[in-house]
Amino acid sequence: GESAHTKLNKDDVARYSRQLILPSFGVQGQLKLKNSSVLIVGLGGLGCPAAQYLAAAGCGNLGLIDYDDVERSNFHRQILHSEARCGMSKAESARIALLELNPNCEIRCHSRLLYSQNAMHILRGYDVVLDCSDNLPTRYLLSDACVMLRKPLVSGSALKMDGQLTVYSYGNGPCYRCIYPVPPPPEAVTNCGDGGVLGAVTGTIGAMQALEAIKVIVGLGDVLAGRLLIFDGSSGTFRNVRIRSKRPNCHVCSAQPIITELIDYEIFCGMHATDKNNPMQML
Amino acid sequence: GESAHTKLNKDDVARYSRQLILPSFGVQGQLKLKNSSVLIVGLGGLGCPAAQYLAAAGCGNLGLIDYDDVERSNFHRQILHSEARCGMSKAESARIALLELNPNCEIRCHSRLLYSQNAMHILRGYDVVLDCSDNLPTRYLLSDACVMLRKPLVSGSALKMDGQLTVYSYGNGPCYRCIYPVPPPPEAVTNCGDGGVLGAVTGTIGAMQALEAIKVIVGLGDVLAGRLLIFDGSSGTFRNVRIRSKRPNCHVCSAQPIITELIDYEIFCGMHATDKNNPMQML
Amino acid sequence: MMGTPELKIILEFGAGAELLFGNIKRRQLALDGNQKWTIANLLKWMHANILTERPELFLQGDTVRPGILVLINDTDWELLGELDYELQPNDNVLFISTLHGG
Amino acid sequence: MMGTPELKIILEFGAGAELLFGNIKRRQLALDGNQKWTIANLLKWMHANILTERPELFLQGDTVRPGILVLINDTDWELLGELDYELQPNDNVLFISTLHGG
Ligand SMILES: [Zn+2]
Ligand SMILES: [Zn+2]
Repeated sequence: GESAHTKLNKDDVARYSRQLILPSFGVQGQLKLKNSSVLIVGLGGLGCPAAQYLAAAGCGNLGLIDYDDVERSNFHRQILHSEARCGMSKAESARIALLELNPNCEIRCHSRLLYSQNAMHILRGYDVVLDCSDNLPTRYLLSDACVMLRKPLVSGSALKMDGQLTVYSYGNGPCYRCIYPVPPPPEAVTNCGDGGVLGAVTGTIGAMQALEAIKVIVGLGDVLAGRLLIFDGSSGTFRNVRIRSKRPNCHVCSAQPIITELIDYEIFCGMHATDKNNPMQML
Repeated sequence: GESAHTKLNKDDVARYSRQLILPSFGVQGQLKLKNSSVLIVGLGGLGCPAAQYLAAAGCGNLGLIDYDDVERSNFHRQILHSEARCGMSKAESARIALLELNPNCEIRCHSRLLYSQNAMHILRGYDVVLDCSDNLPTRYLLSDACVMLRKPLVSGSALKMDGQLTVYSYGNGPCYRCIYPVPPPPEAVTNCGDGGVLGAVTGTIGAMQALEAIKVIVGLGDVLAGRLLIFDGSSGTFRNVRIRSKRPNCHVCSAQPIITELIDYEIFCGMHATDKNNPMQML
Repeated sequence: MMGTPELKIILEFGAGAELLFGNIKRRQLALDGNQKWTIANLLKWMHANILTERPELFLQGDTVRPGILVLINDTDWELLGELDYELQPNDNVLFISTLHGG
Repeated sequence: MMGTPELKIILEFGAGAELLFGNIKRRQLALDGNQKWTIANLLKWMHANILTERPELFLQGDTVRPGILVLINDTDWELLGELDYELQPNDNVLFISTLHGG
């Protein structure tokens, strides 16, 4: 609804000076960021650093969505939450921390579960979506919705000492379903509650999600679409691998899609969209 | 001076549960972290995320050293500082933010310039040192001091959209002088003030510095010694390259060292140890 | 040693897939060089020789189960013929589990 | 085209070193395959052909200046003979500036 900013103010210039001077960034890049809106789905181990670096960089509008409340077992990796905010909604807790960092950021909280009935409405208002979620149904839901709305989806994930990162639904790149047309058997899925995860690993991937979002918004460098970055924190090594382009018969992103409306992703995946409710599963 | 912790308390178990369950971490790993002390040199773009993930993971004792005060141009990447703490010493500002995240962390601030006359005394009290500094004289100083004190040095650096990471003075790995026996000509050195840097890039490298420090302390995985991780944020790619081992004639870390006491590193490098005071330089 | 020709390849596992293969992340294999090795054959060989844990978490029918990516020399196997790809000397084949956590 | 043999290699530049070479991060070179190419020869060729900015920020005497690392196929050139290393077909030579900022 608001009109776009066409100028940086004095505070912007002081605050972003070290970023403005980057080659191919400049005042125009900063204005693009200021006028951008990014939705962060999940304010956990990935969403906290991603939101932090987007707010710090001057992203003008952030949406935060998480149905969950802050608890003690979050603190080792979810670095926007604090002891004093135990029990508060994670989106609200993150908002408080982010506004301390950058009071110029407009932040909107969605403290509820994202599901097929509300996803299109919520996502519509944003330019870029970050998948910082912790479960498979939400990953399919976000991908399908981003294809239907033609929004880039910066997808990060982490478990134990491993992490993965790519950008879906961007340019000629694939969507999540192109790569994973069929969900894995539920017994093959491990969540962070059961498998554990190191905060420095989610921190690494989350910061890079912010980086890819900034690249998409500003038009910097080569966005990580059609490529998957694989991080093995135990060995401290990364692999950059080339993944397929759009699948010609993808049910969602191909020229003749079979699926044109969101479906029930919990049934599709055979599991719940909440990290906690899943039965214990291995691998 | 304090006696080592031999047990985790109830709060520890609740707080670190998702990390404790990692393979080869466990209660023993958590106790090693609780009993460890890490010195973070520089509370800027790298030091902020590194300190954040070390405090969150349960590192028992953190030392923070920075001579500088918080200013507006820091906020886009130095995510522990806030508008309300403008003008405060960076070490003090970081301490306040870190204690909100984890009040169980013992934090000691050294709000002064690290130089040859105080470095040995300050470093002696820590198990692991993180080089999050922003200038060449400090990098040589830290490496020499860590060799003399036999402490691992987790070295990160970043500029524009590039980052580098390695661990010096660990096992058979080299020290900074093994790789760079002669400093570069001062006119070839660019600092972040002149060249700019993206916060998400320092965030990525800083989080990985915390990860390597945790690996060193807990004894997890393969520490990044004798290897250099090179990050090109513009393309979103990493390279893991093999660097030399200890140089047999290294002036500091070889069996017959020529340099056995700290020297004047500003004279050695031909430049100041403060980012600000350097004349404008290119590349 | 002279004699039987060998096809040397590197197998790698990541992001949890290694747990099904004795928790070993990297293996150098010397396969019988007298026969042609497609990925399909390799999967059968892996099942018979090194797949130590619940095979249904790795295989589904004749192929890998959904949620495991196969990368040949750091390229998605889908771009290279999937099961029909014929292994070349020094190929690197990586099996990687998909992560969903955060 | 038949005729003169070529030695094909890949040159890469990173962390700022590319600014001295027309801001191009990756180049495929086809060098004259009739002669032997050491890194020393390659540096002379680079100076004569593609080094567009202040050469003293890349070279010092016959070698690269302090603060630039040379990596041949992702391995420190010091482990491979430095200036005397003889280039092989498809070698990847990376010149990377050392970063000091934070
Ligand atoms: Zn698709
Ligand atoms: Zn040395």
